[in-house]
Amino acid sequence: MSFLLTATAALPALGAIATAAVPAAKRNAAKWLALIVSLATLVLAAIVLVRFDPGGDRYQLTESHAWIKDFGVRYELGVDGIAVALIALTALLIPFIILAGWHDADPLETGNKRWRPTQGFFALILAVEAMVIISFEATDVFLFYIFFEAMLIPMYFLIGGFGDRAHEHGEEAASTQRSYAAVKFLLYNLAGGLIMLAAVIGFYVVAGHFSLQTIAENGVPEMATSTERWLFLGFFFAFAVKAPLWPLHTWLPNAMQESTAPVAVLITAVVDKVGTFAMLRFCLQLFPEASKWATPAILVLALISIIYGALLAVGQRDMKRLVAYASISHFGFIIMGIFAMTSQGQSGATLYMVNHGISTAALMLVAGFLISRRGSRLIADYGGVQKVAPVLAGTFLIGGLATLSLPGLAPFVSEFLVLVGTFARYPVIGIIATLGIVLAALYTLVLYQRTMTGPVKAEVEGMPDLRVRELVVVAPLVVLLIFLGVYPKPVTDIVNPAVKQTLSDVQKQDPKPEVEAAK
Amino acid sequence: MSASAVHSLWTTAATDPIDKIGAPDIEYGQLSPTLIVIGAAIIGILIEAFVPRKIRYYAQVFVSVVALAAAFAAVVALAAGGYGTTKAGIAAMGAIAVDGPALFLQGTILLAGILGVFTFAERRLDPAAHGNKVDSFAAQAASVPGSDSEKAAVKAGFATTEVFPLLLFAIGGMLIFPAANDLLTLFIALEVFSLPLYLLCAVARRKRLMSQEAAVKYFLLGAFASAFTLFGIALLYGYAGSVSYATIAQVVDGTVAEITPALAGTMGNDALLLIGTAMVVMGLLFKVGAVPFHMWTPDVYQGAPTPVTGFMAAATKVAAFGALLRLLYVVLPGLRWDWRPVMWAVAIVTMLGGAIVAITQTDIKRLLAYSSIAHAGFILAGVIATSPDGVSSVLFYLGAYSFVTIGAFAVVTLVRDAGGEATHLSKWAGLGRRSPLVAAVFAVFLLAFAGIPLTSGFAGKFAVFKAAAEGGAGAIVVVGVISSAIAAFFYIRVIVLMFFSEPRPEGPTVAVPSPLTMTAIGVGVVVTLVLGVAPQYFLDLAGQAGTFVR
Amino acid sequence: MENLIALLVAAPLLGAAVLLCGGRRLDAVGHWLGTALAAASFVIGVVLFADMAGKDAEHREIGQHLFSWIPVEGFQADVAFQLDQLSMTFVLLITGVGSLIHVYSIGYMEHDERRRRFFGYLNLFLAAMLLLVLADNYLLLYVGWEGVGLASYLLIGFWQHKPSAATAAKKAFLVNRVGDMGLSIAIMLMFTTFGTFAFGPVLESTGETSEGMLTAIGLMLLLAACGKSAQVPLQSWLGDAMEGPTPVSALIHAATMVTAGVYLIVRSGEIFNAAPDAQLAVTVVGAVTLLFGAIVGCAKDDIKKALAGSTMSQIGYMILAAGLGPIGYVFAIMHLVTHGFFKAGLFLGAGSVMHGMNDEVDMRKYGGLRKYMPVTFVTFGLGYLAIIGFPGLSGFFSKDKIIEAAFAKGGTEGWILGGVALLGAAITAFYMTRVMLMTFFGEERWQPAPDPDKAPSVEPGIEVHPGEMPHPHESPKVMTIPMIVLAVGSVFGGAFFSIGDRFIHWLEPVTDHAHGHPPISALAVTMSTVAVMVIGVGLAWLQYGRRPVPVVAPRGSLLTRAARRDLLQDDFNHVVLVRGGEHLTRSLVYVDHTLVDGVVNGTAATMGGLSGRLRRIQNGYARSYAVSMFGGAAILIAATLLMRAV
Amino acid sequence: MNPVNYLYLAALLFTIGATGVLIRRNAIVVFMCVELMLNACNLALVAFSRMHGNLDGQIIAFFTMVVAAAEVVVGLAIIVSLFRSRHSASVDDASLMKL
Repeated sequence: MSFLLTATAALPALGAIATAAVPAAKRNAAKWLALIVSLATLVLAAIVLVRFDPGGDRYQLTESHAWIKDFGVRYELGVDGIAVALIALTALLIPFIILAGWHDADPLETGNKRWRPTQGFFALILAVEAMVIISFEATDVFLFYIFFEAMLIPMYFLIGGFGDRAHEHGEEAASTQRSYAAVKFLLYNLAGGLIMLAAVIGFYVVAGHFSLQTIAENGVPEMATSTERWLFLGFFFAFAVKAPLWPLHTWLPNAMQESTAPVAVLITAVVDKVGTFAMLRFCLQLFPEASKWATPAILVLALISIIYGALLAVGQRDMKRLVAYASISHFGFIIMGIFAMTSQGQSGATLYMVNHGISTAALMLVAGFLISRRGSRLIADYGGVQKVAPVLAGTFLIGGLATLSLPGLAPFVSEFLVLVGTFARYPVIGIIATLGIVLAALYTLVLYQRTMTGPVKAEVEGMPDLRVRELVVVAPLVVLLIFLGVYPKPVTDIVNPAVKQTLSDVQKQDPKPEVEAAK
Repeated sequence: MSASAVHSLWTTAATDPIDKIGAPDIEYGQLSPTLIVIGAAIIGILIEAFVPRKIRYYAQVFVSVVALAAAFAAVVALAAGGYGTTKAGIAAMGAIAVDGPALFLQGTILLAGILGVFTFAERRLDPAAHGNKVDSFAAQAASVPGSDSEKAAVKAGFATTEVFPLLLFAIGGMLIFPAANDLLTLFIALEVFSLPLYLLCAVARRKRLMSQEAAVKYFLLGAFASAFTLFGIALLYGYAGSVSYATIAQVVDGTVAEITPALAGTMGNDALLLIGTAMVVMGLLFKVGAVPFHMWTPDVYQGAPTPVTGFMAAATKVAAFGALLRLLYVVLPGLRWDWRPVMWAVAIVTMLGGAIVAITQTDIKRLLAYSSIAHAGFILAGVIATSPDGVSSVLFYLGAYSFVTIGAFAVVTLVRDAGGEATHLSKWAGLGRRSPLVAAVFAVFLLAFAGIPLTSGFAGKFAVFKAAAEGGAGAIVVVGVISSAIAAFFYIRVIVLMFFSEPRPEGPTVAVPSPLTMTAIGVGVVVTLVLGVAPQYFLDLAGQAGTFVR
Repeated sequence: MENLIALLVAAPLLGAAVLLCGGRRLDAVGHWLGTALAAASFVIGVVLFADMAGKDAEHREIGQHLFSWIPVEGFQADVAFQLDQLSMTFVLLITGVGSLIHVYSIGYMEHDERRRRFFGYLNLFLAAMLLLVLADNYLLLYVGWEGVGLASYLLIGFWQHKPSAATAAKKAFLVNRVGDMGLSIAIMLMFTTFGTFAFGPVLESTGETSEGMLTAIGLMLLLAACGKSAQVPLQSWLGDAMEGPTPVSALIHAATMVTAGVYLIVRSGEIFNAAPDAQLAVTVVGAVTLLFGAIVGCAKDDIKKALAGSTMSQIGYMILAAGLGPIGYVFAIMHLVTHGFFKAGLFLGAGSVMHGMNDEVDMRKYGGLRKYMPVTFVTFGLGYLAIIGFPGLSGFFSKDKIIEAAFAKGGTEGWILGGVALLGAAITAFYMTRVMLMTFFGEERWQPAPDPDKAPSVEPGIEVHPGEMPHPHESPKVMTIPMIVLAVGSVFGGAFFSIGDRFIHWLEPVTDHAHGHPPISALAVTMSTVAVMVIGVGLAWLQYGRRPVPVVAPRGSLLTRAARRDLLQDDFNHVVLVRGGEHLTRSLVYVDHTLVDGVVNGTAATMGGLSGRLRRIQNGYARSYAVSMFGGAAILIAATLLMRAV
Repeated sequence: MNPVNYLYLAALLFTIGATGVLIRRNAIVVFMCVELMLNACNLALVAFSRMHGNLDGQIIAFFTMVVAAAEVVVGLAIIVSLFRSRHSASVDDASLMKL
């Protein structure tokens, strides 16, 4: 019984408390503290990655302690390949997020000694990291649920409390729009979470315990078909809001638009992954039959998300909103891959979660740097940046190309896997989904053309190129995108066994190729 | 002593010859908590009579705290002595039950009482008048607000130290209320804790008019409700020929020992039983503030002095739900199929009603009042479960809820401007900027109210909903989560206001309280978080306390 | 030897990486480095070729497995190369012509401050194209496929400050993406059918699946080919692609990019052989494009656009040939190679002319240049003779063979296709003669240079003094030498390949070859080919040689005007796709805001309204509270009684 | 005479009292009506006590009177103080707090 997993989650939590405690004057100390903690967490995550044996048991590094006997709740942690990959992603992205948001939370007026936004900002980020990590590690439904919900609070403060410095409608309007976005985010997710609470309780009433590890040993508890379906819907609703799946997506554009770029990355690259991850781990494992029953409907919704999100991305005037809708489209792919119920689809989906995290981070953070320079999120306010800031433009382009999943960059691998996986079982849906790759190219290139190319706009003149700090943030992401695009094997090796397990949970085999089937 | 001999205390004595009146045997030990509190209250009155003004305040506070602490110790001792479980029994010749639920609730009430005393005794918030530190109660309740007599009273540095004995009396009544084992004791206890509360509502230092209005409304409606209760009691008595819970239960089940012809006549008449039940239950629902008997809540909560509101909101709910539980579980289990559907309906309208109306509230105290209504609905969901789990879940919820409530109202007392407490929401704008700590603490309480995980509110909500679901009330659970979602909205609204909106220049200041209020708030926060993170121990307590003695 | 294959790709890739990441300090040597690495790749290619030529036909195919790329349950994608005669042909063409273009660019881009990056992109282009032709499975091919798209995007839009260039680049990429969709669907079909998408297994087991499936795959591959090779209906990007620097056009049209489609179809020969319907579709597309391109070519006054039209049409020939199956594959490739030579030559020549003429592209403002730039004139002229199929030059051999094969398809199809091919030959002769005459003959119709601010199409590489008359001059050696080399290739290439059917024997083991038997004798076909060529030339001379060419284009016939606008294909796209798309997205944005979001906000609003209404009940009058209590009690009692009643 | 009639009377008194509470404005009168309701309860209790032949009901009646007295003390105190500060004992005037 190791305490590695606990440590991985506890470290950022403690770090958050420490950071929050830093006195107002020592602002930079707080920043450095947060950065160091996040890096230490990354180290721990790396250890988890190393200690994890892809060929080994389903759940590894498990910890199990009694917690709330009356609710049948245990403090049970354990990771399978999927969780490990996502923990690694989270731990990896947070330092970049912190570094990218280095100056985002510097207080405007330093007179107020009590008000310590900077400390709060970084503490909240670390708190989110801790909660995300533990919800990836939790193998107890209730434990997961608690952090799945609690996560909302720090996120809510991050969205509502810290926005872009410059805002086209002035600070007053900005704060109202921010809190609107924050409240919208919270209410959507809280509503989803509470519906799920009903389902969680229902599940307890049926099963009498919450332990996935027990389920992995003794199989899914018996329940009536209708019950299973209702419970499944309860769970899925919450995850679909989080993910987000059309038509529950409208909170995402607002949230990403109003929050600072690093927080936007935190939302879409880290927190939302919990939703898709949970579909894979909880929906499929706890309610295999219901999952199969709901598959067609979900696939259709996912398909709508893909096309709809892409089309809306094309129609956006605000580059953050554009990225948000692009993400919605990508989440459509992920969900499609999960419910295609093929090993290619689900491996692809898992890979997609990782890759989308990295690619969105790259694109969004660069966009954030751009916005911080010009003080506007409107695409129309830019033009010809490529001429004055070639490196910025270049990284932006790479981020964009990753978003349109260009072969050779990481997202391509996952997207193609998802498409193949879906196509293998649902050809029509697969083919329609491929339209998404054309649309992705459209919105990305339009964005790049309007902002980076063409004659240099007056406001853009003399815009500085990427600074060292910013380069430190972006360069590793770009390298990672290329590496995972050329050599994704390390990730797939970790993920594959877990996916195999999940598929066996739902008792699905991959469709045989026609030729072999004929033999 | 056996249930058949119940009431010899009052009735059979009359038939005996005059020279040998059997002295009633009273288990003083088991009744000690109540006796201590009542006794202390009487001492308090004597203090009022004989102790010089200057030191009354200290004497009163001292007595009250000591008494409540002692009473709590007694409760703990009883519980440790197994009176909550194995040795649970009927005391005072059948008038009072000493069992798990009773002790648990008494303990909760006493703790709430201690915190209540602390908030009552707070004297740092208001600016000192003529060099005298003042608390939140009128210098002289009798004097007309703004009149010369009042000015004189303030100048003389009078203080309404009677609030402490009143508080003790109220607590005494509340201690009996959930333990009452016959309808008469129930009624008496009801009055004993209601009347002092009526008075306490009336004696606010600031905003006296509202305070008095609150008192009048509370009093008239309270009396109105207790009249209904009493009539219900009369009908039940008429039905069963006795007011003892045990006997009534037997009559309802038809397992009563000997059936007199009169009893045979009334037993047949279910109308008596049902109407009586409905009216008694209504009286209790009034006290817990369930829709449609909730309408006094917002006004009284807003008008009463905030410390009183806090104590009332916490303790009254605990006591009233205790009594309701005992009534439904001990007296009327046989009638379950009749009252359950009705309670379903009440619970649903209460949850939804409270949550929805709260959305548009603009006064923080009214807001909390409506939220307390919604919470009454949630607790009712646990009551309906009619299972030991249901009982323990309700007990747990009450414990958790009362601390959050007292803490929240204590925070409300801190936010003040020229006119006293600044309770209008608009004045709370940007509080997070001015004093992050207070705002954060209040946010914790709000999140607990909203039932966010890792707070006691979530554990409690989960417990009752779980019990309800196991009791086959899935629909209630669904309505419950929906109304929680609605409720979340207005809690969030306050948080938004505190943290995300720009502070007003003429905004209120946050007074630095004395250790008393700090303790109250601190305990509130600690309990909220502990019960949220590691509730198991307390769930065990509630679980052991889950069974009523018959 | 096998291990050298990776180096083929690695060399230019390295160049790209170094040049793009290197930063300013490489500006001085960047172009040399890029050229050197391209040349290195060519050398490696030659070495491998020598080695391959040494072996006997059966054992020439070699492969190299680098690493397992995407290993997922039941899904194996490897990074592995396969080098056979077909790939080798392409490797030599790409690296050879590519290197020449690199050299040429050194001179052409001399004055551009971003020359380093330009060479980085060129290297990237070569790397992607090599990956495409060397891959041993369709997914890796797909990587190269899109890589080519990316490189073309970067190069076409190289002068990003020109909105037209940026737009053209975007258009090229998007249109290509549509084709890529076809390719990815084809790969998925292969995966679900064969469980793999490696060339070997797929092409061997074509027999084991239904013809319908193969047809589907074939059509999807055709769609892909249309995208890359600018075949109708996805040809619209090619004309705009002329926004890129001229060397890029040369590279795209001669050595890389557009040839990819032909490669794909020939490589997938077995699939098409087993799917006649797909084959027919291929031939039809080829034939249509062939005419389409030719007609467009006739109408353009922009020399580059005219050449672009001709490319389209020539690729049409190749596709047509590829569609003919075993009787055509070899000739498709052969024409591709020869075309590589003379088209590259023509473009470089055009570039040289523009270089001399202040970057003027309108042929109506040329004229009589032959005495000012002799080398360009000669090399261009040879390329011209080659493309119109002048007997003995390379174009003659390859094109003639295709026409033969077209007739040899047999039946009415044969006659139609053959006829189209012949017609195409005539038109080719016509428009190329037109280009030749308008550029190098006739009187000088030069115009003062345009003001670069007014006409942003001016390539910044060349310093232009507004209002100054152009003083044409021969280009520097670094530019002329590649042109000469290519001219040589375009003169002797065809003959070299055809004498003794060298090329056929070379490719046969890969594409297998069947001798087509045209209904009329091969000689007759050849004669008619020459005849129509002469006719075409004659007509062109009558129109542009005998009478002076008006500086301002005459209004022209309906067809001419349509042809000037690429036969209205762009207009169609604009109206249907662009406008439609805009409307769709705009309406969707509206829907998202009002409907999807509206529902939620609506619920919130209703809640608020309900709340506002309900709180009115709380009117502050104690008596009304009492009423509600009384009513409540009544209801409670009634309900309890009712419960018992029911 | 049928004891049930006493109950009817009690119910009638109770209803009259309740109605009074609902319709009368003067706080004192309202309070009196409450007292009336309590007395109705007493009547019922005594009647039942008589029917069942045990004294519980009567005992309770006594308690009720005491309680009523206590209520008078508290109630009048409150009402009087209200009256003194507002110069009106109308319950409808006391409606500062609403909504």
